Amino acid sequence: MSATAWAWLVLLFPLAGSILIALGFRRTSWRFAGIVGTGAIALAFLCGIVALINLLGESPDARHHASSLWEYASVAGLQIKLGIYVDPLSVFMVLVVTGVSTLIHLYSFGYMQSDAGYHRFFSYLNFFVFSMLLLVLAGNFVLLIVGWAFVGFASYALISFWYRRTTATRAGMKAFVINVVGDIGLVLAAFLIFQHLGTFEYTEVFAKAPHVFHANQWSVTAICLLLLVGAFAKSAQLPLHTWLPDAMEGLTPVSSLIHAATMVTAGVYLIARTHVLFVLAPTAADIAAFVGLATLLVAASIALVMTDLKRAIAYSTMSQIGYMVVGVSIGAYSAGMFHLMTHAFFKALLFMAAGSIIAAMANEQNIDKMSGFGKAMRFTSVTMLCGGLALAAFPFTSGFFSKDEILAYASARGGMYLIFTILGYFGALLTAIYTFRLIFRVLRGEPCAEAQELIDTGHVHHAAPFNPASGEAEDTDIGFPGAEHHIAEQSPPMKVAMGILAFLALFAGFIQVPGVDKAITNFLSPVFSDSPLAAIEPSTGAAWFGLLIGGLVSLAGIGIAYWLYVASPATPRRLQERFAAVHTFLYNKWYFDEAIDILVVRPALAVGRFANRVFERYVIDGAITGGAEETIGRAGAIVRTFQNGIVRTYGLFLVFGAVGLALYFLIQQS
Amino acid sequence: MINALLWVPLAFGVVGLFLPKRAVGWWATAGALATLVIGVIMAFGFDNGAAGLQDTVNTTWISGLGVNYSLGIDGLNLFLVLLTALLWVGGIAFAAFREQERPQLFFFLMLAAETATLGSFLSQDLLLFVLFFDLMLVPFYFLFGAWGVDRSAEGGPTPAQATLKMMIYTLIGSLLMLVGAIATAIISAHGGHLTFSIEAIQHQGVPLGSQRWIFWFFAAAFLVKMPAFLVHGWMPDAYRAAPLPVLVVFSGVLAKVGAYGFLRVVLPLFPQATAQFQTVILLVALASILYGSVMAFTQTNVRLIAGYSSVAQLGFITAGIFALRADGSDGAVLQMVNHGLVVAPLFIIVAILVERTGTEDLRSMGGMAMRAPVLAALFLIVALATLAMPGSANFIGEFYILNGLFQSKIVFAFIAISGVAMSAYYALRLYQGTMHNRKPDGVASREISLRDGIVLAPLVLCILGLALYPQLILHRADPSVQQSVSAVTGGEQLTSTIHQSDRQPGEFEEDQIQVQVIR
Amino acid sequence: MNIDWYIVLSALLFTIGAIGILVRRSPMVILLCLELMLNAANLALVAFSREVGNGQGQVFALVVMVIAACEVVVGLGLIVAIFRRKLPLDVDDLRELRG
Amino acid sequence: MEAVIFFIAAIGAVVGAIGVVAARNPFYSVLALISHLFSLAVLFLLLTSAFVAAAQVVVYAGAVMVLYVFVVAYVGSAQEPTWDPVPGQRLFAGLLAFFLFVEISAAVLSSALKALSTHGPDVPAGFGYPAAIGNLLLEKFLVPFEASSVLLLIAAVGAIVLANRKPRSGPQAGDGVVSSGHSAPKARPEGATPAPASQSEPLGAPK
Amino acid sequence: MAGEGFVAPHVDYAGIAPVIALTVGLVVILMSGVFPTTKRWAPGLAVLTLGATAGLLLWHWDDNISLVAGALRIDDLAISISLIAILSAFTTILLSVRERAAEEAGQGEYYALLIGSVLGMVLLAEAQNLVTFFVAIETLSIPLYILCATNLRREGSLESGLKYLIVGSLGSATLLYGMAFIYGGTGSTDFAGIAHGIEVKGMLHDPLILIGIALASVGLAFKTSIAPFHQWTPDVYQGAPTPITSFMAVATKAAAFAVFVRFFVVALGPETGDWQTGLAILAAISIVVGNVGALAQSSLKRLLGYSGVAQAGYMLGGIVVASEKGVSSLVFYLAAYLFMNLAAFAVVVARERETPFGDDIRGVRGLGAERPALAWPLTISMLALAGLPATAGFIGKLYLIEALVEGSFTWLAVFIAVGTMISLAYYLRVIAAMWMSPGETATATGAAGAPGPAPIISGASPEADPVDPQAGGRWYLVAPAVLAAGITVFLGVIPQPLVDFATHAGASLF
Repeated sequence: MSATAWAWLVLLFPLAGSILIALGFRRTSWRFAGIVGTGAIALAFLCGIVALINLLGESPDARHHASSLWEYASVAGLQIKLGIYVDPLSVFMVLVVTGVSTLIHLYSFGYMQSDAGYHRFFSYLNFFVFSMLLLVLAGNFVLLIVGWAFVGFASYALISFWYRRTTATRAGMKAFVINVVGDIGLVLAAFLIFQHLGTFEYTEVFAKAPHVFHANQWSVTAICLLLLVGAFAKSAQLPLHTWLPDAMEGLTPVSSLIHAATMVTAGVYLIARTHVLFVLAPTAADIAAFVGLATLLVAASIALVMTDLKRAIAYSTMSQIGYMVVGVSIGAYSAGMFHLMTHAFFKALLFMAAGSIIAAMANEQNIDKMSGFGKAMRFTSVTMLCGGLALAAFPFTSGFFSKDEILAYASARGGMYLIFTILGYFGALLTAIYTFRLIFRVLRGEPCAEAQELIDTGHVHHAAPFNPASGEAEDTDIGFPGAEHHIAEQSPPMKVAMGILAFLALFAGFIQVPGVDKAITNFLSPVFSDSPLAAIEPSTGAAWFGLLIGGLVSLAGIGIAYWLYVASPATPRRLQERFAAVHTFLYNKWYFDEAIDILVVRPALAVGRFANRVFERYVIDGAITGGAEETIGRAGAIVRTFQNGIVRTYGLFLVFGAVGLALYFLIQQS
Repeated sequence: MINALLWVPLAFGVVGLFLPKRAVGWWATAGALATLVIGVIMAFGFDNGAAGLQDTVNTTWISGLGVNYSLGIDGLNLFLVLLTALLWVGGIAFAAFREQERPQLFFFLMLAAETATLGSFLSQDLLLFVLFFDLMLVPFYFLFGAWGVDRSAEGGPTPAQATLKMMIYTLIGSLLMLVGAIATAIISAHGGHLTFSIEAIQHQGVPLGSQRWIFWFFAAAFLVKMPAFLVHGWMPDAYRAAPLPVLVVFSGVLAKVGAYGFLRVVLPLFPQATAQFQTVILLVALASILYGSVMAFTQTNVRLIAGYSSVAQLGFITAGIFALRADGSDGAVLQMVNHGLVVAPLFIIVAILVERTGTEDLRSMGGMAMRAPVLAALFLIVALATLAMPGSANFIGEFYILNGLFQSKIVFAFIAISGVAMSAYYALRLYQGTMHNRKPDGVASREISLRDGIVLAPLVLCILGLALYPQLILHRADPSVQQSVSAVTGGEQLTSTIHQSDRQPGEFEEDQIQVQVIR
Repeated sequence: MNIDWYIVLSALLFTIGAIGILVRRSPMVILLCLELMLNAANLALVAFSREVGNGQGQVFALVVMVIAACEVVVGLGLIVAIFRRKLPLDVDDLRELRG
Repeated sequence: MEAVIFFIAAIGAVVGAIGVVAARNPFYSVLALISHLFSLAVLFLLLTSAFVAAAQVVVYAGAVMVLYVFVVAYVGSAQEPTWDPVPGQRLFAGLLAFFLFVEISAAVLSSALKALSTHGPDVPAGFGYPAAIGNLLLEKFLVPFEASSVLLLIAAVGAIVLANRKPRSGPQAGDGVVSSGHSAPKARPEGATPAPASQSEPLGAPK
Repeated sequence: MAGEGFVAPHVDYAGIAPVIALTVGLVVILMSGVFPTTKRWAPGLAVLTLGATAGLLLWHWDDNISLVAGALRIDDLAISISLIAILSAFTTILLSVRERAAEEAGQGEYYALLIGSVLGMVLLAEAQNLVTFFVAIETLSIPLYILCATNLRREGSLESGLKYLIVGSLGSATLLYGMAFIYGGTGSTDFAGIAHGIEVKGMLHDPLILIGIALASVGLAFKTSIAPFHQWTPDVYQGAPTPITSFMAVATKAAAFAVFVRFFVVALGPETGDWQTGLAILAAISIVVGNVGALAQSSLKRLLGYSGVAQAGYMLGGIVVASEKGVSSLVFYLAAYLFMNLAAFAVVVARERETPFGDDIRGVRGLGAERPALAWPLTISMLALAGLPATAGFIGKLYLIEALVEGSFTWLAVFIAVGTMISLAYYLRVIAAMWMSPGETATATGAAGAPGPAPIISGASPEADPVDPQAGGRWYLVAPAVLAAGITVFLGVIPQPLVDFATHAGASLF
């Protein structure tokens, strides 16, 4: 069987799983759902491996195959096939996605046990994986858009999974609408591509583009910018990022899978996938890079002050994606993908740990209320530490290698791109600080009540279920947050998943060490070989120098964090009071939500209200309909007044008519 | 065959008048089913590649006036006919499951309406078309008026008032269209033999001067029917008055007749005028899209949300047709079917919701997904299709429409596509507002009954099926669409044309060199 | 005497008759005014028949006389009926039907 | 000579006409009409249509007018008030009539027809004499002639239908009161009691 | 010409047989009225007469001959119009069964007058010269003046009679005066002679003729109730006994239009260019006036009166274009109009007799549930009058509009369209009353006054109190209604026969 066949199977299993679980939700037990769900993804992962092996069996430049099932919609000169495109990049993504998903499914298997919506959850989750795979395997832009929208929908469905939480549904709506904006960007890009290249197929587009466009021609720039709209919306880059923090309303496994590991990195994949166009449109590429950089810093700065555990991690996700975007935009493709992978590992892990802790806190997410879990939950805290180290790019963890490779590339490209290196390191510093801020505040110190309860009784704390975002009491009909919560310590599946990920977070970096080996770069090189930028490569020395700086920065950051949150815990408060303005500014997330609310939402609603209350009533009903009625009615009244019942009046009109008619006849001739 | 398709419903309806109350519903359903079966059989017999009319009927009806009874099927109307047959089955079955007063009359009118609608889709004689176009309205007038909902309590109109408004509004257009049609025939005859056959008239051609005004007479009829912005005044009242089972077919099919009319009549017969007024109509379409969407997400009455969303959708369809490109019109045809397929279930669901909540106010609904997961799932699918979720056939429809618009009038495309974002908002708002959030007291959250499931499921299956293979429609519609459109564009091949400014990088460098030399 | 004199005269009489119908309210007088108008027409007919020199006009005039008589008879009959019915003999007061 | 007679007759006719319109009392109007008819007869003679003239005198001034006189005598000749309740009625009547007159005369005078400004062609002796008219009536105009006889019959029947009321419908005069409950107030001599007869009487049954 | 011995004209008795039949019938019915025993035969005799006449007319179908020294001409136009009149008269007889008016007038007289009017119509349809024309039109009108007044108990009836008489005579005087001028201008009273005279005497566009045309058209417009000469119509329609109203609504209009066509197209053919636009304007005016006038009416008869004005406006279009198609369309429309109206009036009569509301629209509230056999005919007739498809009304409008557009009077066609649109507002109101509102018979069994006093314009005066609570079920009321409605629909679906009929009629003029 060829690689494409396996790829089709990769697509098939999750879809089948999703449908199977959905249809069987009445008759089957939660265990069935969990097993089928996890199994399906695992199978998909295996198929991915096989596809990889198949691919590796071929010569590097022959490692791309397109395959299509049937003509999806092809008339009038458009041709849209239901086709996939298999090459190292897509296989790489497939492996990352399926791999991480498998583990997260495993985690959920334990974590979600007591949720009434168990079937629904796994069905959605499998559907998400399917969509994500569709996205990465799509062979043309239309199918890409389909996958793009599907993951959007899946994320919506899972964000508002507890659909009686008004906050959750609102967040879901927000995520969906912003993602649709992204889709629109892609659609327009597709139109523009079609206008110039007459096709939607990747292969043809990338083959033709260099011959059709010349560098920085407006059209190709426009295409890239429109693509970026899609990418930013999906990857929560400024200014379309506001949905991601709210998305933390969703369940923790979802946050870790969709909003950390996989979906949000789709933008990065898109840029990498269409790098041919971006090479033709350097301006667009630079814009992308700078946006990435901005996001990186802004998000990091916000993460410094977030008190909500999940939201803090979410902002760190944004910031990390910023790194990837920078990477793929400036040409460090493989580095970007590398970081994508490692980030998937450690960020998923962090969320899992957070989920475990939140469960222990009976659904409380405010870190101010947490402390001392180091003692209470050994396993969780260890894994969380691993994740934290990787995120903070502690030397020789996975994050350490991947992040610094991007920055090294930037410096190697030189010129303007040095900015990225410098600010990148600054971002790294912030990253280290906020990461360990979380770790110190949650794990160290005197155990809080919940932690204590856990230590003493070994039972997870229980509380009347309430919505952490709004504080309102929960509607328990839909189960979770329901009777019992599940923490890693007490749930083998969770443990396994987190363990594996912790290992990966620590050591996955070693597959790509400067001067030693560069598995990923080699594997992906056939994809990016056509890009002149791919040739640039920092010298091993430079790379190690970068790594050195990176290591120091990270250590410094951890040190600062230690000083702030362990050595002299009073300092942060003082700083807050000192820079109150800055703090509030950061605490309100740079007022992005408010800005969008004022600029977009309110105007739209105002227009709607105007149309509804004024236009419809006074113009449509009043002027048009009413006006006509009025006129005709008046005319009728006039006619009836002359119909006054007095016969002589009738005579008068008759004579009048006669006179008029005679006059007409006489004058029409003369 | 085609005659059977057209007259079977009416025949069943007439017989139904004399059946006992309890039986008539099933009898009517059987009639609709029979029609559907005939339609499907014809669809199988349909020759896909061909552009021309198939299994036509053509006999003189009124010799003195040159009116012929001529029917025919081609890519334009094949699927609209099927849609009609299908939705009527749905609507009638849905009604048959419920208690209707004076059922004999009710179902007779329903089936009569089906015949009229099918007639307007099938007729290939301009006058026959106008006739059926007007006739469609009559049964609905009675259905809305006599079985409708009285809104006078909430300060709204009584059914009689609402329907009167609807009739007058829609007949303004169609009466002018009658004049227009006759004028078309007479002018095109050039004093020769008078005929209303659309093909013949197209062949004879109409001078531009006459095209200009006749175009507007027809446009008036079609735009009101859709309804388009500024002439949609009848829609809110009518939709609120209408009994829901009837609204299922009404909103599902009737609006399409307008759009279909543009493709069938206006483009072929008045090509120059069409080209001339393209921008104006596009502006109207655009206004409909934006206005409809905006209204849809401020309404709180669930019927009106659906109603205004159709205004927006029809705006898209019109825009697609008046992109005057094959792809735009292909998309329009596809989208007509899609929209019918989503809006009909939408109204069935609305009906079910209203039964459970006893209100039509979105604000006092919610939280029903809990006890009614199946209903929620079906609704979710429908809602996603409504907002043209990529992967649904609606997406392909809008994709083609917008692509056509994009290639011909890029600015309009950019504005129009904003409607997509809004549709996402109002569709989800409708879904969440009913299925999600807290459940207010007094809302009976019951699972969909098996009977309603039987009605609803097939429609949803059709949506899914089309989502997997929209080519089914596009492929068959395309030849006929090409024909209609090429009448306007003068038959130039409508595949994509590479932008002029594109050129080989090589040339580009040469240019630069020359530039330098000049410097 | 030239024919047109007669015609103009008849026109004058015709219009006087018309005025009568429009300003009088007693049905009887209105009937009389109708007679005036018909006679004016007769005068015109006879004059024209003199002008064209064939008798048709005169015959017409005779027929008109008969018809005038009929109208009078019916009219008077109505008047009597109304009178019998104790309704006022004033056309302005007969205005139950209007609007 | 002819002119003189014409003018005298014309003036007589006009005066008579005005008399008809102007007289307050129907009785005088009738008299005025009679004089008017006579002067018309004279004019007819001038136009060499003896038979018409004769008929005019006999039928009209004779029979018809007598009928009038009877009716006027029967219903009594009430004085009509001088003011007109309908605003502007007289003004418009006058204006319109004037315009009509102007238009007609203008038409006549501006007509291209030569013969109008002549005495008309020379006509054979006996033109307009009974013989000629008779021939026309029985040849060319046979149908109108017969038809008008039928018409006379119809008129007679009509007069009977309207004027002669069977005694039984006497009390029903009362209905008028009920009927005009919503019409202009009128002089109603006999009382406002609706006749029960009118409700209960079975119709179509032979009386 | 004069003086020589009298030469009796050749009289083609076969040709004038219909006229003779009517005359004889008239006399016989009159006689029958004299004796109490024979009295109740009168309706039967009348039906007999009409039947015979119809038969004789049909016998002459397709032979166009002029009779009695060119005074008459029996051709398909005449025959078709006469048949319409006769059918209408026939229905009127059915509707008059148990009609109080007939009792008041005395059976014999009542039906004799009816037949007399029909006689006038037949003559009018066949008239070939001005004299016949005038006599015929009076023979038509005078009986109607009387018949309107025959319900002597109803003040409204007398009033309508007097009004009709006064305005009618004014109209015919004007008509006569116009004829005088036309005769003066052309020197002939024959239609053919007139046309000839206009050409040879070079009277084309001559003021004399034009003033004649103007005045004559006033008279004709009056009879066909074209605005602004329509004002008698609503009052008389409402005041007259309903069967008579139905007769006037259809037959009078038909006959008047017949002579209208003949006179203008044949006699004034040469002047076509002069009068076309003038008449078109009149048509437009009456379309507007009639339709807006009908809007706020609550008396059905009055409503139908106004709608009649509007419809007359539509039909005038057929004359305006002065083409064969125009005439055919006119005849078609008249025929269709016959059936639409008969259905409506039959129902009105029925309700008038069984409810206390007279012809007020409240009388048909909830009819759909109460008496479907009446509701359907009225519904169909309203839809047909509104020109909705699958009824003869639609085909009729189609026919007219086609004629108009061909005659390049498209603007008038547009007027018709707009007028029809307005007309929906009142036609559908009636339908809505029947199907979409609860019956009021229950609430108002007491008297008309029960739910507030009846509006003045409604004909609901207590004389119209229910004379026959079972009227809604009487065959002689239901049958005509159902039949007429059925035919209306039939002709809407299979109009071909009537189209052929009309084309013949049209062809006979050209």
